[in-house]
Amino acid sequence: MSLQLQISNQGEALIVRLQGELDHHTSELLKTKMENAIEQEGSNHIVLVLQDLSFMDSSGLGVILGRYKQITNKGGKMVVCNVSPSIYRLFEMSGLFKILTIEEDVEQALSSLGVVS
Amino acid sequence: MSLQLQISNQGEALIVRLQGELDHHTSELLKTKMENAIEQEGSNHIVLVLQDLSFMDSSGLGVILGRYKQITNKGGKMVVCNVSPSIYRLFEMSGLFKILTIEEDVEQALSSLGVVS
Amino acid sequence: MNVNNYMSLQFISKSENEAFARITVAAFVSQLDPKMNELTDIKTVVSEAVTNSIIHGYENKPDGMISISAKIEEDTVYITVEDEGLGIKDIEEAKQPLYTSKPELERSGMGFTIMENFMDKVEVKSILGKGTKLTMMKRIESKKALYN
Amino acid sequence: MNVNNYMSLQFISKSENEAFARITVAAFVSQLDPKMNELTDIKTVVSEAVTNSIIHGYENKPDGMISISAKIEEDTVYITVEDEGLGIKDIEEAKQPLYTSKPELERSGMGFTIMENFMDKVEVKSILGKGTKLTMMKRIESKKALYN
Ligand SMILES: Nc1ncnc2c1ncn2[C@@H]1O[C@H](COP(=O)(O)OP(=O)(O)O)[C@@H](O)[C@H]1O
Ligand SMILES: Nc1ncnc2c1ncn2[C@@H]1O[C@H](COP(=O)(O)OP(=O)(O)O)[C@@H](O)[C@H]1O
Repeated sequence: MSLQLQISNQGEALIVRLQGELDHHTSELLKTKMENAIEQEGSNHIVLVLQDLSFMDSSGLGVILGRYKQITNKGGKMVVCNVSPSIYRLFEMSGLFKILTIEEDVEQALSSLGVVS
Repeated sequence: MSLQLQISNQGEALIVRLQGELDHHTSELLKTKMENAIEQEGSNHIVLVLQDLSFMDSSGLGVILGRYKQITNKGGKMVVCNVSPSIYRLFEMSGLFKILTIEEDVEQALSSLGVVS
Repeated sequence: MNVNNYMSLQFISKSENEAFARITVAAFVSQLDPKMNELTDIKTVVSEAVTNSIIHGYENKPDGMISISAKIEEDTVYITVEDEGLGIKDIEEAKQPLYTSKPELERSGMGFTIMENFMDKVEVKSILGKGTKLTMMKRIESKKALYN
Repeated sequence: MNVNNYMSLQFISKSENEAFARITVAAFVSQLDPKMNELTDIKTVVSEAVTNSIIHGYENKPDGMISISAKIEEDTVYITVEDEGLGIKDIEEAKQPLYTSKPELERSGMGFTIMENFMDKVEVKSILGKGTKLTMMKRIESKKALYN
Protein backbone atom coordinates (compact mmCIF):
# COMPACT_ATOMS: atom_id res chain seq x y z
CA MET A 1 0.00 0.00 0.00
CA SER A 2 2.93 2.34 -0.31
CA LEU A 3 5.78 3.22 -2.61
CA GLN A 4 9.47 2.63 -2.10
CA LEU A 5 12.05 4.13 -4.37
CA GLN A 6 15.71 3.50 -4.83
CA ILE A 7 17.82 6.03 -6.67
CA SER A 8 21.32 5.38 -7.97
CA ASN A 9 23.72 6.75 -10.59
CA GLN A 10 25.33 5.05 -13.52
CA GLY A 11 27.47 7.28 -15.72
CA GLU A 12 25.29 10.13 -16.90
CA ALA A 13 22.09 8.33 -15.98
CA LEU A 14 19.94 8.46 -12.88
CA ILE A 15 18.42 5.02 -12.26
CA VAL A 16 15.14 5.13 -10.33
CA ARG A 17 13.64 1.82 -9.19
CA LEU A 18 10.03 1.81 -8.01
CA GLN A 19 8.47 -0.77 -5.74
CA GLY A 20 4.87 -0.92 -4.52
CA GLU A 21 1.94 1.19 -5.65
CA LEU A 22 2.04 4.45 -7.57
CA ASP A 23 -1.15 6.47 -7.17
CA HIS A 24 -2.01 10.09 -6.38
CA HIS A 25 -1.03 9.65 -2.72
CA THR A 26 2.39 8.18 -3.42
CA SER A 27 3.10 10.23 -6.56
CA GLU A 28 3.87 13.27 -4.37
CA LEU A 29 6.85 11.46 -2.87
CA LEU A 30 8.09 10.32 -6.27
CA LYS A 31 7.79 13.82 -7.69
CA THR A 32 9.76 15.46 -4.88
CA LYS A 33 12.51 12.85 -4.73
CA MET A 34 13.03 12.75 -8.48
CA GLU A 35 12.93 16.52 -8.90
CA ASN A 36 15.61 16.87 -6.27
CA ALA A 37 17.74 14.05 -7.64
CA ILE A 38 17.59 15.43 -11.19
CA GLU A 39 18.68 18.87 -9.94
CA GLN A 40 21.34 17.75 -7.49
CA GLU A 41 22.96 14.96 -9.44
CA GLY A 42 23.02 16.95 -12.64
CA SER A 43 22.31 13.74 -14.51
CA ASN A 44 21.59 13.92 -18.22
CA HIS A 45 19.28 10.93 -18.46
CA ILE A 46 16.73 8.98 -16.44
CA VAL A 47 16.09 5.25 -16.41
CA LEU A 48 12.84 4.39 -14.66
CA VAL A 49 12.63 0.73 -13.61
CA LEU A 50 9.06 -0.46 -13.04
CA GLN A 51 9.80 -4.14 -12.37
CA ASP A 52 8.41 -4.20 -8.83
CA LEU A 53 5.60 -1.71 -9.34
CA SER A 54 2.45 -3.69 -8.52
CA PHE A 55 -0.06 -0.92 -9.22
CA MET A 56 -0.21 2.32 -11.18
CA ASP A 57 -3.02 4.63 -12.25
CA SER A 58 -3.30 7.90 -14.19
CA SER A 59 -1.61 9.86 -11.38
CA GLY A 60 1.46 7.79 -12.20
CA LEU A 61 1.18 8.81 -15.85
CA GLY A 62 1.10 12.44 -14.74
CA VAL A 63 4.21 12.29 -12.61
CA ILE A 64 6.14 10.30 -15.23
CA LEU A 65 5.17 12.79 -17.92
CA GLY A 66 6.23 15.60 -15.57
CA ARG A 67 9.72 14.12 -15.12
CA TYR A 68 9.95 13.43 -18.85
CA LYS A 69 9.36 17.15 -19.48
CA GLN A 70 11.86 18.11 -16.78
CA ILE A 71 14.67 16.02 -18.23
CA THR A 72 13.97 16.82 -21.90
CA ASN A 73 13.98 20.53 -21.01
CA LYS A 74 17.55 19.96 -19.88
CA GLY A 75 18.31 18.21 -23.17
CA GLY A 76 18.26 14.73 -21.61
CA LYS A 77 16.36 11.54 -22.30
CA MET A 78 14.11 9.27 -20.31
CA VAL A 79 13.81 5.52 -20.74
CA VAL A 80 11.30 3.30 -18.94
CA CYS A 81 11.97 -0.41 -18.52
CA ASN A 82 10.51 -3.61 -17.11
CA VAL A 83 6.97 -2.47 -17.88
CA SER A 84 4.20 -4.95 -16.96
CA PRO A 85 1.37 -5.54 -19.46
CA SER A 86 -1.18 -3.66 -17.33
CA ILE A 87 1.04 -0.57 -17.03
CA TYR A 88 1.95 -0.82 -20.71
CA ARG A 89 -1.76 -0.57 -21.47
CA LEU A 90 -1.93 2.76 -19.62
CA PHE A 91 1.06 4.09 -21.57
CA GLU A 92 -0.65 3.02 -24.78
CA MET A 93 -4.02 4.53 -23.90
CA SER A 94 -2.49 7.89 -23.03
CA GLY A 95 -0.13 8.02 -26.01
CA LEU A 96 2.81 8.24 -23.59
CA PHE A 97 4.49 5.23 -25.21
CA LYS A 98 4.95 7.37 -28.33
CA ILE A 99 7.16 9.89 -26.57
CA LEU A 100 8.82 7.66 -23.96
CA THR A 101 11.42 5.12 -24.95
CA ILE A 102 10.53 1.72 -23.52
CA GLU A 103 13.16 -0.98 -23.12
CA GLU A 104 13.20 -4.53 -21.76
CA ASP A 105 15.54 -4.03 -18.80
CA VAL A 106 18.13 -1.71 -17.26
CA GLU A 107 20.99 -2.97 -19.44
CA GLN A 108 19.15 -2.28 -22.65
CA ALA A 109 17.92 1.04 -21.30
CA LEU A 110 21.47 2.13 -20.50
CA SER A 111 22.88 0.97 -23.79
CA SER A 112 20.10 2.77 -25.68
CA LEU A 113 21.28 5.92 -23.89
CA GLY A 114 24.87 5.18 -24.81
CA VAL A 115 25.83 4.74 -21.14
CA VAL A 116 28.37 1.98 -20.56
CA SER A 117 27.08 -0.39 -17.89
CA MET B 1 -10.11 -15.74 1.31
CA SER B 2 -11.08 -19.36 1.14
CA LEU B 3 -10.17 -22.75 2.50
CA GLN B 4 -8.58 -25.65 0.68
CA LEU B 5 -8.31 -29.06 2.26
CA GLN B 6 -6.40 -32.13 1.29
CA ILE B 7 -7.33 -35.45 2.85
CA SER B 8 -5.17 -38.55 2.74
CA ASN B 9 -4.74 -41.81 4.65
CA GLN B 10 -1.73 -43.21 6.41
CA GLY B 11 -2.30 -46.50 8.19
CA GLU B 12 -5.13 -46.00 10.63
CA ALA B 13 -4.90 -42.23 10.45
CA LEU B 14 -6.75 -39.71 8.36
CA ILE B 15 -4.42 -36.81 7.56
CA VAL B 16 -6.22 -33.51 6.91
CA ARG B 17 -4.17 -30.56 5.65
CA LEU B 18 -5.73 -27.11 5.74
CA GLN B 19 -4.71 -24.16 3.61
CA GLY B 20 -6.18 -20.66 3.65
CA GLU B 21 -8.63 -19.17 6.12
CA LEU B 22 -10.85 -21.03 8.56
CA ASP B 23 -13.83 -18.95 9.70
CA HIS B 24 -17.58 -19.54 10.04
CA HIS B 25 -18.08 -19.40 6.27
CA THR B 26 -15.41 -21.97 5.44
CA SER B 27 -15.95 -24.15 8.54
CA GLU B 28 -19.11 -25.62 6.94
CA LEU B 29 -17.02 -27.16 4.17
CA LEU B 30 -14.47 -28.52 6.63
CA LYS B 31 -17.19 -30.03 8.80
CA THR B 32 -18.92 -31.82 5.93
CA LYS B 33 -15.75 -33.13 4.30
CA MET B 34 -14.25 -34.38 7.55
CA GLU B 35 -17.49 -35.95 8.79
CA ASN B 36 -17.78 -37.89 5.57
CA ALA B 37 -14.13 -38.90 5.49
CA ILE B 38 -14.25 -40.14 9.10
CA GLU B 39 -17.33 -42.24 8.36
CA GLN B 40 -16.27 -43.54 4.96
CA GLU B 41 -12.63 -44.27 5.60
CA GLY B 42 -13.31 -45.87 8.94
CA SER B 43 -10.09 -44.32 10.21
CA ASN B 44 -9.28 -44.59 13.89
CA HIS B 45 -7.32 -41.37 14.25
CA ILE B 46 -7.09 -37.86 12.82
CA VAL B 47 -4.03 -35.76 12.18
CA LEU B 48 -4.92 -32.13 11.48
CA VAL B 49 -2.09 -30.21 9.79
CA LEU B 50 -2.40 -26.44 10.19
CA GLN B 51 0.88 -25.43 8.54
CA ASP B 52 -0.69 -23.38 5.71
CA LEU B 53 -3.64 -22.04 7.66
CA SER B 54 -3.21 -18.26 7.53
CA PHE B 55 -6.26 -17.33 9.59
CA MET B 56 -8.53 -18.98 12.16
CA ASP B 57 -11.15 -17.66 14.57
CA SER B 58 -13.48 -19.21 17.15
CA SER B 59 -15.59 -20.89 14.45
CA GLY B 60 -12.48 -22.94 13.73
CA LEU B 61 -12.25 -23.91 17.40
CA GLY B 62 -15.87 -25.11 17.21
CA VAL B 63 -15.42 -27.31 14.18
CA ILE B 64 -12.14 -28.78 15.50
CA LEU B 65 -13.79 -29.56 18.84
CA GLY B 66 -16.70 -31.14 16.94
CA ARG B 67 -14.39 -33.50 15.03
CA TYR B 68 -12.48 -34.24 18.25
CA LYS B 69 -15.75 -35.39 19.82
CA GLN B 70 -16.67 -37.39 16.74
CA ILE B 71 -13.41 -39.35 16.67
CA THR B 72 -13.15 -39.90 20.44
CA ASN B 73 -16.73 -41.23 20.42
CA LYS B 74 -15.42 -43.89 18.07
CA GLY B 75 -12.54 -44.57 20.45
CA GLY B 76 -10.00 -42.76 18.29
CA LYS B 77 -7.56 -39.91 18.87
CA MET B 78 -6.95 -36.52 17.31
CA VAL B 79 -3.58 -34.82 16.98
CA VAL B 80 -3.05 -31.27 15.68
CA CYS B 81 0.32 -30.24 14.26
CA ASN B 82 2.21 -27.31 12.75
CA VAL B 83 0.29 -24.83 14.88
CA SER B 84 1.25 -21.16 14.40
CA PRO B 85 1.67 -18.97 17.50
CA SER B 86 -1.53 -17.02 16.82
CA ILE B 87 -3.62 -20.18 16.47
CA TYR B 88 -1.89 -21.71 19.50
CA ARG B 89 -3.08 -18.69 21.47
CA LEU B 90 -6.70 -19.50 20.55
CA PHE B 91 -6.25 -23.12 21.65
CA GLU B 92 -4.82 -21.88 24.92
CA MET B 93 -7.55 -19.33 25.57
CA SER B 94 -10.30 -21.89 25.00
CA GLY B 95 -8.67 -24.69 26.97
CA LEU B 96 -8.67 -26.84 23.81
CA PHE B 97 -4.92 -27.46 24.10
CA LYS B 98 -5.64 -29.43 27.27
CA ILE B 99 -7.72 -32.03 25.47
CA LEU B 100 -6.07 -32.01 22.04
CA THR B 101 -2.61 -33.48 21.55
CA ILE B 102 -0.38 -30.97 19.80
CA GLU B 103 2.75 -32.08 17.96
CA GLU B 104 5.45 -30.35 15.92
CA ASP B 105 4.81 -31.96 12.55
CA VAL B 106 3.09 -34.87 10.76
CA GLU B 107 5.88 -37.35 11.52
CA GLN B 108 5.72 -36.72 15.25
CA ALA B 109 1.93 -36.71 15.14
CA LEU B 110 1.87 -40.12 13.45
CA SER B 111 4.45 -41.62 15.77
CA SER B 112 2.56 -40.33 18.82
CA LEU B 113 -0.43 -42.27 17.47
CA GLY B 114 1.71 -45.37 16.93
CA VAL B 115 1.20 -45.18 13.16
CA VAL B 116 4.30 -46.18 11.16
CA SER B 117 5.07 -43.50 8.63
CA MET C 1 -12.28 16.57 17.51
CA ASN C 2 -9.03 15.02 16.42
CA VAL C 3 -10.04 12.33 13.93
CA ASN C 4 -7.02 11.19 11.97
CA ASN C 5 -9.03 8.95 9.73
CA TYR C 6 -12.52 7.51 9.54
CA MET C 7 -14.47 4.98 7.51
CA SER C 8 -17.74 3.17 7.74
CA LEU C 9 -18.93 0.08 5.93
CA GLN C 10 -22.28 -1.64 5.47
CA PHE C 11 -22.92 -5.05 3.93
CA ILE C 12 -25.55 -7.78 3.90
CA SER C 13 -25.46 -10.67 6.36
CA LYS C 14 -23.93 -13.31 4.11
CA SER C 15 -21.12 -15.41 5.52
CA GLU C 16 -18.95 -14.60 2.46
CA ASN C 17 -18.70 -11.11 3.93
CA GLU C 18 -16.90 -12.25 7.09
CA ALA C 19 -13.62 -12.43 5.16
CA PHE C 20 -14.45 -9.23 3.27
CA ALA C 21 -15.10 -7.34 6.53
CA ARG C 22 -11.86 -8.37 8.21
CA ILE C 23 -9.78 -7.61 5.09
CA THR C 24 -11.36 -4.16 4.87
CA VAL C 25 -10.78 -3.23 8.50
CA ALA C 26 -7.24 -4.63 8.34
CA ALA C 27 -6.51 -2.56 5.22
CA PHE C 28 -7.75 0.55 7.03
CA VAL C 29 -5.82 -0.11 10.24
CA SER C 30 -2.63 -0.91 8.35
CA GLN C 31 -2.17 2.86 7.91
CA LEU C 32 -0.98 2.81 11.53
CA ASP C 33 1.79 0.40 10.54
CA PRO C 34 0.78 -2.22 13.14
CA LYS C 35 2.81 -5.30 13.96
CA MET C 36 1.74 -8.52 12.26
CA ASN C 37 0.17 -9.97 15.41
CA GLU C 38 -1.74 -6.76 16.14
CA LEU C 39 -3.25 -6.94 12.66
CA THR C 40 -4.16 -10.60 13.24
CA ASP C 41 -5.88 -9.60 16.50
CA ILE C 42 -7.94 -6.96 14.69
CA LYS C 43 -8.89 -9.36 11.91
CA THR C 44 -9.93 -11.97 14.45
CA VAL C 45 -12.17 -9.69 16.52
CA VAL C 46 -13.87 -8.30 13.40
CA SER C 47 -14.46 -11.86 12.24
CA GLU C 48 -15.95 -12.79 15.65
CA ALA C 49 -18.25 -9.79 15.80
CA VAL C 50 -19.49 -10.09 12.21
CA THR C 51 -20.01 -13.84 12.55
CA ASN C 52 -22.10 -13.22 15.69
CA SER C 53 -24.29 -10.72 13.86
CA ILE C 54 -24.82 -13.21 11.04
CA ILE C 55 -25.44 -16.33 13.14
CA HIS C 56 -27.06 -14.94 16.28
CA GLY C 57 -28.35 -11.52 15.26
CA TYR C 58 -29.87 -12.56 11.94
CA GLU C 59 -29.98 -16.34 12.50
CA ASN C 60 -28.24 -16.96 9.18
CA LYS C 61 -30.82 -15.09 7.11
CA PRO C 62 -28.94 -13.22 4.35
CA ASP C 63 -31.14 -10.11 4.25
CA GLY C 64 -29.89 -8.28 7.34
CA MET C 65 -27.54 -5.30 7.29
CA ILE C 66 -24.31 -5.14 9.27
CA SER C 67 -22.50 -1.83 9.86
CA ILE C 68 -18.89 -1.38 10.81
CA SER C 69 -17.08 1.83 11.57
CA ALA C 70 -13.40 2.35 12.21
CA LYS C 71 -11.75 5.48 13.48
CA ILE C 72 -8.06 6.18 13.92
CA GLU C 73 -7.15 8.78 16.56
CA GLU C 74 -3.43 9.12 17.06
CA ASP C 75 -2.23 5.59 17.85
CA THR C 76 -5.65 4.19 18.80
CA VAL C 77 -8.25 2.36 16.71
CA TYR C 78 -11.95 2.43 17.59
CA ILE C 79 -14.12 -0.15 15.88
CA THR C 80 -17.88 -0.58 16.06
CA VAL C 81 -19.87 -3.53 14.71
CA GLU C 82 -23.63 -3.21 14.67
CA ASP C 83 -26.65 -5.24 13.61
CA GLU C 84 -30.41 -4.76 13.75
CA GLY C 85 -31.04 -8.35 14.70
CA LEU C 86 -32.50 -10.25 17.62
CA GLY C 87 -30.38 -8.72 20.36
CA ILE C 88 -28.89 -10.37 23.46
CA LYS C 89 -31.06 -11.23 26.46
CA ASP C 90 -28.36 -11.53 29.10
CA ILE C 91 -25.08 -9.84 28.17
CA GLU C 92 -23.19 -11.07 31.25
CA GLU C 93 -24.12 -14.67 30.48
CA ALA C 94 -23.25 -14.20 26.79
CA LYS C 95 -19.76 -13.01 27.73
CA GLN C 96 -18.93 -16.13 29.77
CA PRO C 97 -16.17 -18.18 28.18
CA LEU C 98 -17.61 -21.26 26.42
CA TYR C 99 -21.19 -20.00 26.73
CA THR C 100 -23.13 -20.36 23.49
CA SER C 101 -26.84 -20.32 22.73
CA LYS C 102 -26.24 -22.41 19.59
CA PRO C 103 -24.26 -25.53 20.57
CA GLU C 104 -26.06 -27.41 17.77
CA LEU C 105 -24.14 -25.25 15.28
CA GLU C 106 -20.81 -26.30 16.85
CA ARG C 107 -20.21 -22.80 18.20
CA SER C 108 -17.34 -22.68 20.66
CA GLY C 109 -18.71 -19.90 22.85
CA MET C 110 -15.32 -18.17 22.68
CA GLY C 111 -16.22 -15.12 20.58
CA PHE C 112 -16.59 -12.58 23.38
CA THR C 113 -13.64 -14.00 25.30
CA ILE C 114 -11.41 -13.57 22.24
CA MET C 115 -12.66 -10.01 21.65
CA GLU C 116 -11.99 -9.04 25.27
CA ASN C 117 -8.54 -10.61 25.20
CA PHE C 118 -7.44 -9.10 21.90
CA MET C 119 -8.77 -5.57 22.38
CA ASP C 120 -8.03 -3.04 25.11
CA LYS C 121 -11.72 -2.39 25.66
CA VAL C 122 -14.99 -3.96 24.52
CA GLU C 123 -18.42 -2.50 25.18
CA VAL C 124 -21.63 -4.35 24.33
CA LYS C 125 -24.98 -2.64 23.96
CA SER C 126 -27.99 -4.70 22.99
CA ILE C 127 -31.75 -4.31 22.95
CA LEU C 128 -33.89 -7.40 22.49
CA GLY C 129 -35.61 -7.32 19.11
CA LYS C 130 -33.70 -4.18 18.11
CA GLY C 131 -30.11 -5.22 17.70
CA THR C 132 -26.60 -5.25 19.07
CA LYS C 133 -23.72 -2.78 18.93
CA LEU C 134 -20.14 -3.57 19.91
CA THR C 135 -17.63 -0.78 20.49
CA MET C 136 -14.01 -1.84 20.73
CA MET C 137 -10.75 -0.02 21.21
CA LYS C 138 -7.10 -0.94 20.79
CA ARG C 139 -3.86 0.99 21.02
CA ILE C 140 -1.49 0.07 18.22
CA GLU C 141 2.17 -0.14 19.17
CA SER C 142 3.52 0.75 15.78
CA LYS C 143 6.85 2.33 15.01
CA LYS C 144 5.00 5.12 13.25
CA ALA C 145 3.07 6.14 16.37
CA LEU C 146 6.34 6.96 18.12
CA TYR C 147 7.18 9.65 15.63
CA ASN C 148 3.77 11.27 15.18
CA MET D 1 -34.56 -7.87 -6.93
CA ASN D 2 -31.79 -10.34 -7.40
CA VAL D 3 -28.92 -8.88 -5.37
CA ASN D 4 -26.27 -11.52 -4.85
CA ASN D 5 -24.21 -9.29 -2.61
CA TYR D 6 -24.04 -5.67 -1.61
CA MET D 7 -21.78 -3.35 0.32
CA SER D 8 -21.34 0.35 0.80
CA LEU D 9 -18.41 2.28 2.17
CA GLN D 10 -17.84 5.86 3.32
CA PHE D 11 -14.54 7.49 4.19
CA ILE D 12 -12.99 10.92 4.49
CA SER D 13 -11.22 12.58 1.59
CA LYS D 14 -7.63 11.83 2.55
CA SER D 15 -5.31 10.54 -0.13
CA GLU D 16 -4.31 7.61 2.13
CA ASN D 17 -7.80 6.26 1.46
CA GLU D 18 -7.22 5.84 -2.27
CA ALA D 19 -5.35 2.60 -1.64
CA PHE D 20 -7.82 1.60 1.08
CA ALA D 21 -10.79 2.10 -1.28
CA ARG D 22 -9.37 0.02 -4.12
CA ILE D 23 -8.31 -2.81 -1.79
CA THR D 24 -11.81 -2.89 -0.29
CA VAL D 25 -13.63 -2.98 -3.61
CA ALA D 26 -11.19 -5.58 -4.96
CA ALA D 27 -11.73 -7.77 -1.87
CA PHE D 28 -15.48 -7.56 -2.43
CA VAL D 29 -15.33 -8.29 -6.16
CA SER D 30 -12.93 -11.19 -5.66
CA GLN D 31 -15.97 -13.25 -4.58
CA LEU D 32 -16.73 -13.50 -8.30
CA ASP D 33 -13.36 -15.16 -8.85
CA PRO D 34 -12.24 -12.61 -11.47
CA LYS D 35 -9.13 -12.94 -13.57
CA MET D 36 -6.08 -11.04 -12.38
CA ASN D 37 -6.35 -8.36 -15.08
CA GLU D 38 -10.07 -7.84 -14.40
CA LEU D 39 -9.26 -7.18 -10.75
CA THR D 40 -6.51 -4.75 -11.79
CA ASP D 41 -9.05 -2.93 -13.99
CA ILE D 42 -11.47 -2.60 -11.07
CA LYS D 43 -8.73 -1.37 -8.72
CA THR D 44 -7.62 1.18 -11.29
CA VAL D 45 -11.07 2.66 -11.94
CA VAL D 46 -11.81 2.92 -8.20
CA SER D 47 -8.49 4.65 -7.75
CA GLU D 48 -9.28 7.10 -10.57
CA ALA D 49 -12.75 7.92 -9.28
CA VAL D 50 -11.70 8.36 -5.64
CA THR D 51 -8.67 10.45 -6.63
CA ASN D 52 -10.94 12.71 -8.68
CA SER D 53 -13.28 13.22 -5.71
CA ILE D 54 -10.32 14.11 -3.50
CA ILE D 55 -8.46 16.40 -5.91
CA HIS D 56 -11.27 17.95 -7.95
CA GLY D 57 -14.40 17.43 -5.83
CA TYR D 58 -12.86 18.48 -2.51
CA GLU D 59 -9.75 20.27 -3.82
CA ASN D 60 -7.52 18.28 -1.49
CA LYS D 61 -9.36 19.30 1.67
CA PRO D 62 -9.46 16.29 4.00
CA ASP D 63 -12.90 16.90 5.50
CA GLY D 64 -15.13 15.71 2.68
CA MET D 65 -16.94 12.38 2.60
CA ILE D 66 -16.68 9.92 -0.26
CA SER D 67 -19.20 7.08 -0.67
CA ILE D 68 -18.72 3.91 -2.64
CA SER D 69 -21.20 1.15 -3.23
CA ALA D 70 -20.67 -2.18 -4.92
CA LYS D 71 -23.32 -4.65 -5.94
CA ILE D 72 -22.86 -8.10 -7.42
CA GLU D 73 -25.72 -9.40 -9.54
CA GLU D 74 -24.95 -12.73 -11.16
CA ASP D 75 -21.70 -12.14 -13.07
CA THR D 76 -21.91 -8.34 -13.12
CA VAL D 77 -20.48 -5.74 -10.76
CA TYR D 78 -22.04 -2.31 -10.33
CA ILE D 79 -19.91 0.31 -8.60
CA THR D 80 -20.85 3.85 -7.62
CA VAL D 81 -18.44 6.52 -6.37
CA GLU D 82 -19.97 9.71 -5.03
CA ASP D 83 -18.82 12.97 -3.49
CA GLU D 84 -20.53 16.14 -2.27
CA GLY D 85 -17.90 18.38 -3.71
CA LEU D 86 -17.67 21.10 -6.34
CA GLY D 87 -19.21 19.19 -9.22
CA ILE D 88 -18.31 19.24 -12.92
CA LYS D 89 -19.27 22.16 -15.16
CA ASP D 90 -19.01 20.47 -18.54
CA ILE D 91 -19.10 16.68 -18.39
CA GLU D 92 -18.41 16.18 -22.12
CA GLU D 93 -15.28 18.33 -21.88
CA ALA D 94 -14.19 16.56 -18.68
CA LYS D 95 -14.39 13.19 -20.44
CA GLN D 96 -12.05 14.19 -23.28
CA PRO D 97 -8.76 12.26 -23.20
CA LEU D 98 -5.94 14.42 -21.80
CA TYR D 99 -8.34 17.14 -20.60
CA THR D 100 -7.59 18.29 -17.07
CA SER D 101 -8.60 21.38 -15.15
CA LYS D 102 -5.52 21.03 -12.93
CA PRO D 103 -2.42 20.77 -15.16
CA GLU D 104 -0.42 22.54 -12.43
CA LEU D 105 -0.86 19.40 -10.29
CA GLU D 106 0.63 17.22 -13.07
CA ARG D 107 -2.70 15.55 -13.73
CA SER D 108 -2.67 13.52 -16.91
CA GLY D 109 -6.30 14.04 -17.84
CA MET D 110 -6.66 10.30 -18.44
CA GLY D 111 -8.97 9.37 -15.52
CA PHE D 112 -12.26 9.26 -17.41
CA THR D 113 -10.67 7.67 -20.47
CA ILE D 114 -9.31 4.84 -18.31
CA MET D 115 -12.64 4.35 -16.56
CA GLU D 116 -14.49 4.15 -19.88
CA ASN D 117 -11.94 1.74 -21.31
CA PHE D 118 -11.80 -0.58 -18.30
CA MET D 119 -15.53 -0.77 -17.52
CA ASP D 120 -18.42 -1.87 -19.73
CA LYS D 121 -20.41 1.24 -18.85
CA VAL D 122 -19.72 4.55 -17.07
CA GLU D 123 -22.36 7.12 -16.23
CA VAL D 124 -21.51 10.53 -14.78
CA LYS D 125 -24.01 12.69 -12.95
CA SER D 126 -22.85 15.98 -11.52
CA ILE D 127 -24.44 19.12 -10.15
CA LEU D 128 -22.27 22.21 -9.72
CA GLY D 129 -21.79 22.97 -6.04
CA LYS D 130 -23.59 19.74 -5.04
CA GLY D 131 -21.34 16.91 -6.07
CA THR D 132 -20.62 14.13 -8.52
CA LYS D 133 -21.79 10.54 -8.80
CA LEU D 134 -20.24 7.91 -11.06
CA THR D 135 -22.07 4.67 -11.80
CA MET D 136 -20.00 1.96 -13.45
CA MET D 137 -20.71 -1.56 -14.59
CA LYS D 138 -18.53 -4.50 -15.59
CA ARG D 139 -19.23 -8.12 -16.46
CA ILE D 140 -16.71 -10.43 -14.87
CA GLU D 141 -15.61 -13.38 -16.99
CA SER D 142 -14.82 -15.69 -14.13
CA LYS D 143 -14.83 -19.45 -14.22
CA LYS D 144 -17.34 -19.35 -11.38
CA ALA D 145 -19.88 -17.37 -13.39
CA LEU D 146 -20.02 -20.17 -15.94
CA TYR D 147 -21.26 -22.65 -13.39
CA ASN D 148 -23.72 -20.48 -11.49
N1 LIG E 1 -24.87 -9.95 17.53
C1 LIG E 1 -25.51 -10.80 18.38
N2 LIG E 1 -26.87 -10.89 18.36
C2 LIG E 1 -27.53 -11.74 19.18
N3 LIG E 1 -26.90 -12.55 20.06
C3 LIG E 1 -25.55 -12.52 20.14
C4 LIG E 1 -24.79 -11.64 19.31
N4 LIG E 1 -23.48 -11.82 19.62
C5 LIG E 1 -23.43 -12.73 20.59
N5 LIG E 1 -24.66 -13.16 20.93
C6 LIG E 1 -25.00 -14.15 21.97
O1 LIG E 1 -23.87 -14.31 22.81
C7 LIG E 1 -23.46 -15.67 22.86
C8 LIG E 1 -21.98 -15.79 23.05
O2 LIG E 1 -21.29 -15.28 21.90
P1 LIG E 1 -19.82 -15.79 21.60
O3 LIG E 1 -18.99 -15.65 22.83
O4 LIG E 1 -19.35 -15.08 20.39
O5 LIG E 1 -19.98 -17.35 21.30
P2 LIG E 1 -20.61 -18.14 20.06
O6 LIG E 1 -20.73 -17.21 18.88
O7 LIG E 1 -19.63 -19.23 19.80
O8 LIG E 1 -21.95 -18.63 20.50
C9 LIG E 1 -24.00 -16.28 21.58
O9 LIG E 1 -24.15 -17.67 21.68
C10 LIG E 1 -25.32 -15.53 21.41
O10 LIG E 1 -26.33 -16.09 22.22
N1 LIG F 1 -15.37 14.21 -8.71
C1 LIG F 1 -15.11 15.31 -9.45
N2 LIG F 1 -15.47 16.55 -9.00
C2 LIG F 1 -15.22 17.66 -9.73
N3 LIG F 1 -14.60 17.63 -10.94
C3 LIG F 1 -14.22 16.44 -11.45
C4 LIG F 1 -14.45 15.23 -10.72
N4 LIG F 1 -13.97 14.21 -11.48
C5 LIG F 1 -13.46 14.76 -12.60
N5 LIG F 1 -13.61 16.12 -12.60
C6 LIG F 1 -13.19 17.06 -13.68
O1 LIG F 1 -12.97 16.29 -14.87
C7 LIG F 1 -11.64 16.52 -15.35
C8 LIG F 1 -11.10 15.28 -16.02
O2 LIG F 1 -10.93 14.22 -15.11
P1 LIG F 1 -9.89 13.05 -15.41
O3 LIG F 1 -10.15 12.52 -16.80
O4 LIG F 1 -9.96 12.07 -14.32
O5 LIG F 1 -8.47 13.77 -15.45
P2 LIG F 1 -7.57 14.39 -14.26
O6 LIG F 1 -8.04 13.86 -12.94
O7 LIG F 1 -6.20 13.92 -14.58
O8 LIG F 1 -7.73 15.88 -14.35
C9 LIG F 1 -10.85 16.95 -14.13
O9 LIG F 1 -9.71 17.68 -14.47
C10 LIG F 1 -11.90 17.78 -13.38
O10 LIG F 1 -11.99 19.09 -13.90
